[in-house]
Amino acid sequence: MSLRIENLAVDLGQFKLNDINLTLETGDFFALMGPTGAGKSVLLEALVGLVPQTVGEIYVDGRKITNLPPEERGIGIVYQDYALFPHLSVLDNIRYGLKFHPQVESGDAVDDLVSLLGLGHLLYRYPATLSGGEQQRVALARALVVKPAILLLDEPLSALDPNFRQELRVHLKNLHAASGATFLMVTHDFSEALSLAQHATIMADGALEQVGTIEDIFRRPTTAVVADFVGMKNLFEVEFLETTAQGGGVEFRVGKAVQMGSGYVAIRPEDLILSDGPLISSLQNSFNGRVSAIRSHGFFYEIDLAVKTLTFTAVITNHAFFDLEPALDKNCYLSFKASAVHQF
Amino acid sequence: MSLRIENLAVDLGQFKLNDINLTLETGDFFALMGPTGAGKSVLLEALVGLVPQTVGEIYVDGRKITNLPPEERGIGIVYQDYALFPHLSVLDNIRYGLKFHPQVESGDAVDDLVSLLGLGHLLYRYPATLSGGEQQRVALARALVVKPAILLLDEPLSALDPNFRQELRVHLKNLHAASGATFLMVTHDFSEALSLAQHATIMADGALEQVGTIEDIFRRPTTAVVADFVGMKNLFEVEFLETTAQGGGVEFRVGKAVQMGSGYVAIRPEDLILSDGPLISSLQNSFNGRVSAIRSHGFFYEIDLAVKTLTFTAVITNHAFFDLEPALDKNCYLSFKASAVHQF
Amino acid sequence: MRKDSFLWFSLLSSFVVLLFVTVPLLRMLTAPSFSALYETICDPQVYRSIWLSLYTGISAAAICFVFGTPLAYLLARSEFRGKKIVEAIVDLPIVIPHPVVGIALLGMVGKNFWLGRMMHELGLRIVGSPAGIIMVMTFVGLPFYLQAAKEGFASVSPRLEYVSRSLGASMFSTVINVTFPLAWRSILSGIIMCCARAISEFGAVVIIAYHPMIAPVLMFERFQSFGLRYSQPVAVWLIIVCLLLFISLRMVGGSPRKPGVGSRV
Amino acid sequence: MRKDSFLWFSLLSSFVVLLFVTVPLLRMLTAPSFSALYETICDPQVYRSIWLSLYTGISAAAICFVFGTPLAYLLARSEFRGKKIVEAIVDLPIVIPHPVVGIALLGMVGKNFWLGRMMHELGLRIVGSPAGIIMVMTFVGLPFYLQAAKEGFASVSPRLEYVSRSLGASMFSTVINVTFPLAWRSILSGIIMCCARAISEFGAVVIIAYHPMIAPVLMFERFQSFGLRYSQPVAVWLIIVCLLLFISLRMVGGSPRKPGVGSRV
Repeated sequence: MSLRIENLAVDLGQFKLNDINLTLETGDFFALMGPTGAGKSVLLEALVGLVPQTVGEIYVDGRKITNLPPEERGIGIVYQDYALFPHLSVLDNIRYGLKFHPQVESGDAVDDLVSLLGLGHLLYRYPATLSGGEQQRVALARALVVKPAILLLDEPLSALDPNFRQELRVHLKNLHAASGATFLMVTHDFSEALSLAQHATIMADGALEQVGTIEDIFRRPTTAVVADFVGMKNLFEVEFLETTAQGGGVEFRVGKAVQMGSGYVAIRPEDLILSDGPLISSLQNSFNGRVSAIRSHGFFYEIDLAVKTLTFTAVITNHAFFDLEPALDKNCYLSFKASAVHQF
Repeated sequence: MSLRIENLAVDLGQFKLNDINLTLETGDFFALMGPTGAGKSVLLEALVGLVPQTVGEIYVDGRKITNLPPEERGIGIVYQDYALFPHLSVLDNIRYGLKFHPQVESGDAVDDLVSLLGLGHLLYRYPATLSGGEQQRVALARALVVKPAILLLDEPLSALDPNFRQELRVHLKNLHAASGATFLMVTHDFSEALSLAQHATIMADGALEQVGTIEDIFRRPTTAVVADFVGMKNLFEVEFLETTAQGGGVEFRVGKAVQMGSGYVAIRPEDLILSDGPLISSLQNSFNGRVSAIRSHGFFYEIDLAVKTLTFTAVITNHAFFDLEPALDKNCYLSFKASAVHQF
Repeated sequence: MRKDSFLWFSLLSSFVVLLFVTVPLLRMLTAPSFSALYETICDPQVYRSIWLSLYTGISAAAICFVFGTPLAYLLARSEFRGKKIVEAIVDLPIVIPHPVVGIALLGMVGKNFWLGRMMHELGLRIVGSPAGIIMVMTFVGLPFYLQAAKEGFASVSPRLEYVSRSLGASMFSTVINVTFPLAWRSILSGIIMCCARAISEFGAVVIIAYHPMIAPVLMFERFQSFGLRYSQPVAVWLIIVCLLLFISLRMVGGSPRKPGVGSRV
Repeated sequence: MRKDSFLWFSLLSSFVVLLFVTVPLLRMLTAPSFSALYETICDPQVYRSIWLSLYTGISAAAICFVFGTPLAYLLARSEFRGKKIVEAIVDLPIVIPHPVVGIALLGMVGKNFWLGRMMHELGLRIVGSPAGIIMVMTFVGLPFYLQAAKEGFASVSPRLEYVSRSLGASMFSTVINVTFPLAWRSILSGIIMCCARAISEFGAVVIIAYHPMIAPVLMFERFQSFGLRYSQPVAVWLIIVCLLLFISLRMVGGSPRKPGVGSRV
């Protein structure tokens, strides 16, 4: 079932949404990402019908639901803290919505979800006695049993122990495939989005910065905000000139400038290659720089290099680190492909 | 100033500490790490004197402080939420302790800390108007102005925006150098410990698993709990036999077994080298395996490989990922040095 | 641990406060002999007054429950301009001197106010009637019910209500199926507090209705006519009956639906 | 938004509740003419009674503050066996019928109890004296002070106290320098509530001391002797004076130390 949001605006004083336009196709798994305070939760609440919009329309399968109360929208929600009814058993939690959906053939739906999510042994327990992962599965079953057109997931994995996240990602993926519902997931964890979603959008300051496939958002950000958010740390203001871009005294080879005049270039930290001497290679950009900071992150190191007035950040593995033995103020060469330079 | 803890035990019902023995030399920067619920905070509270110990003694510079009230121990604390006095200005917060320490020559100490931590422009503001990083600096100044022998830091960076952590690490490092105090920092973030501390210990279930230099803990874990905690994901039960170790149908070359009989080996995920074909090299361990899982983590990928009955986890950069193009069920070669195999 | 003078001072003054509250009550409860207690309860005037106190007090609590619950819910859930004023208004009955409460209510139902005239024409007698007593008790008990019910509702996460509505339940169904069962313990506490406060009222009731006599009025009369020794047994009986009432309310209403409710409290 | 019958029902019944509280009070405040008010306040019996009410009420609140603060602090900070029982005990004065309070306190200070005999020998008169009135008022006002002060202390993070002690302050210095300034607003609210509740008491005071007459007793007497119209102006004056007292207390005590306190409330 599809979801269409047209020109939606919400004004809650502290939080505002401006001119949100978004279309989710039937069966999509869509990730809504963005920094804290961007308005992601406000958008979810506007979709559920808990926050009044100022202007704009929301359609589910072409049916306008803008002014319907929450109970008539056919949009389910799974909260970060799961919000299970503490006074009801697991089975009563799952069955709760069926009372209000007489048209759903209840028996099978409950049984299918219970077995799909492995909840059979928990049916007569109460939520307070369940682990986080179990609670989450109950919340998913409860939301899906009434066959919502759209299911909203508010940071579904963030409250879980990291060791269980992988397992629950698999559950989520299976559920999405089995239910055929359209999933809209809020997350601030890029790897979650990468492993689950097909499409995504980045929200900042109450507006959508970019909408597209996961691949597009991660590999081809169209705005500086998105580039910064998805971890393109090396973001520089430049002047484009045919096949080069100049900024901060550094000349980048960019293949072919997609625009003229001023703009931005960005290079992923892991696309930078460090070496002791200049590399004789097909890499078109190569600069000499000075190490200005070294940060260990367990599995990898982040190295800052000063090249003229710019500071580049490179990511290297511990292995490469011990081979290269970078030290503060040591000179180092920095190379990257022209095709690794993203232009905005 | 040194801190010595002897046979300390605490019983709070839910949380217990057993037989804690720890010595911190004067001027040390010591990291206390461990999973949630290990009892790290309980140990801090026992040191400050807020939790009664059942047995054991605590000495600061040889002076027994076990039964002294908190105000006479000379141990300062900086909490995770900073716990600034909301009704006092920044300056009054910093000066608070001086009222009770008439022997400290006050003027200089305050001025030095204020300039060292860059708080000059904030002195007449109230805590509610400060950012997280500013609050943390005020909390550090407040704790250090009375020249405590030992300063306890309870996850000092965890409540900060990741973008500011780097900056505050530098502040912490400078402060430690300037104050000459002994720092004991609780953290669950290994990169924080790596970049700041000289010595560390891992706590689990209320007991200390290993005490040593940061390098020792990270590179040479002595127990399986520590190995697991510091990210040695490839931990296997084996039988040692001279220069090899056997487990799960796989024979590891270990250089020289440090013990005979059953034990564990562990290999860091980033020490594993993946390749399409067998590598002709000096690497003594090389196995053929099948890719069983791929997880993206933004900057790097985790690849699970099934070799006989064991599952190895390797970490590779996005670059290596696109070169290797691993796919589920694809065959892959896995190599690592004998010296990368840790034995317990 | 060494001696802490601050702790000792705190404990000592806490002990004094507790003694100040308990000693007079214990002394009073133990003062009357068993025979005096037996004689007292055989007196029809005594048991009629205790029965009247119970019945008017329970009625007042029931009225507070019916009319106060929606207001308590609104105060717990919504933010609006003037909320502080509304909260101050509903707390007024606590701080208004008790005879003033009686005088104010009497002024409202008197014949020179339209409400009083209307009631008179309908044949509804307030002055000197159980209806008047219930009115006074409702007035003084209301803030105690509202406070407890408000806290009960506030302790139920609004997310549970949102989820219920997203599952197809209307606002009304949601309150009945989710909010109410979860807030029930607080609501019951509020009902008990309200009922207790209603039964304890004397100054306001005595203005509206000296007769029929509720138990506190009877005690006052006996005290004035016969002295302390004759008022004590009535007090003991009233307290015993109220305790029994509240304990049984707690036991019957403690867990309205499922045993699971208890586990979250 | 479409009409929500549930919301309308809630608003309607909330409105009824608010009217029920405000109408009688407004009606009473506006009933007396200005000349009646002027005459009343010129009556020495009236202003003496109001003054006595204020002075005994403030004394009771002060006693609650001095003796109740340590208990409130202990209840906010420590967990101990029997805490629920202590909390129930300090709430008792709310639910004990008011004449019973008077009777119980009278029993304690009477001559057939050692405490009463001791006081008598010391020449301390309780019955029919301001001291007795203050004792009764302290008893009924105590739970209101304790409740507010407890909440105030509980809202101050124990970590602030730990930090203060790690900086060298003793427990006592910590309470004075950190806990008290931060809990001050709640404590002040508690003092005001306690004082208001003390001044409102009638049923218990009238047992211990009909004379000297506090304002509620005077109102009751005027009501019984002369009727409604003669008791209303006294009520209006008492309410006006109490309002002025509480507003000025708030203004004077609102921020005890530094402007910063306000910003966290």
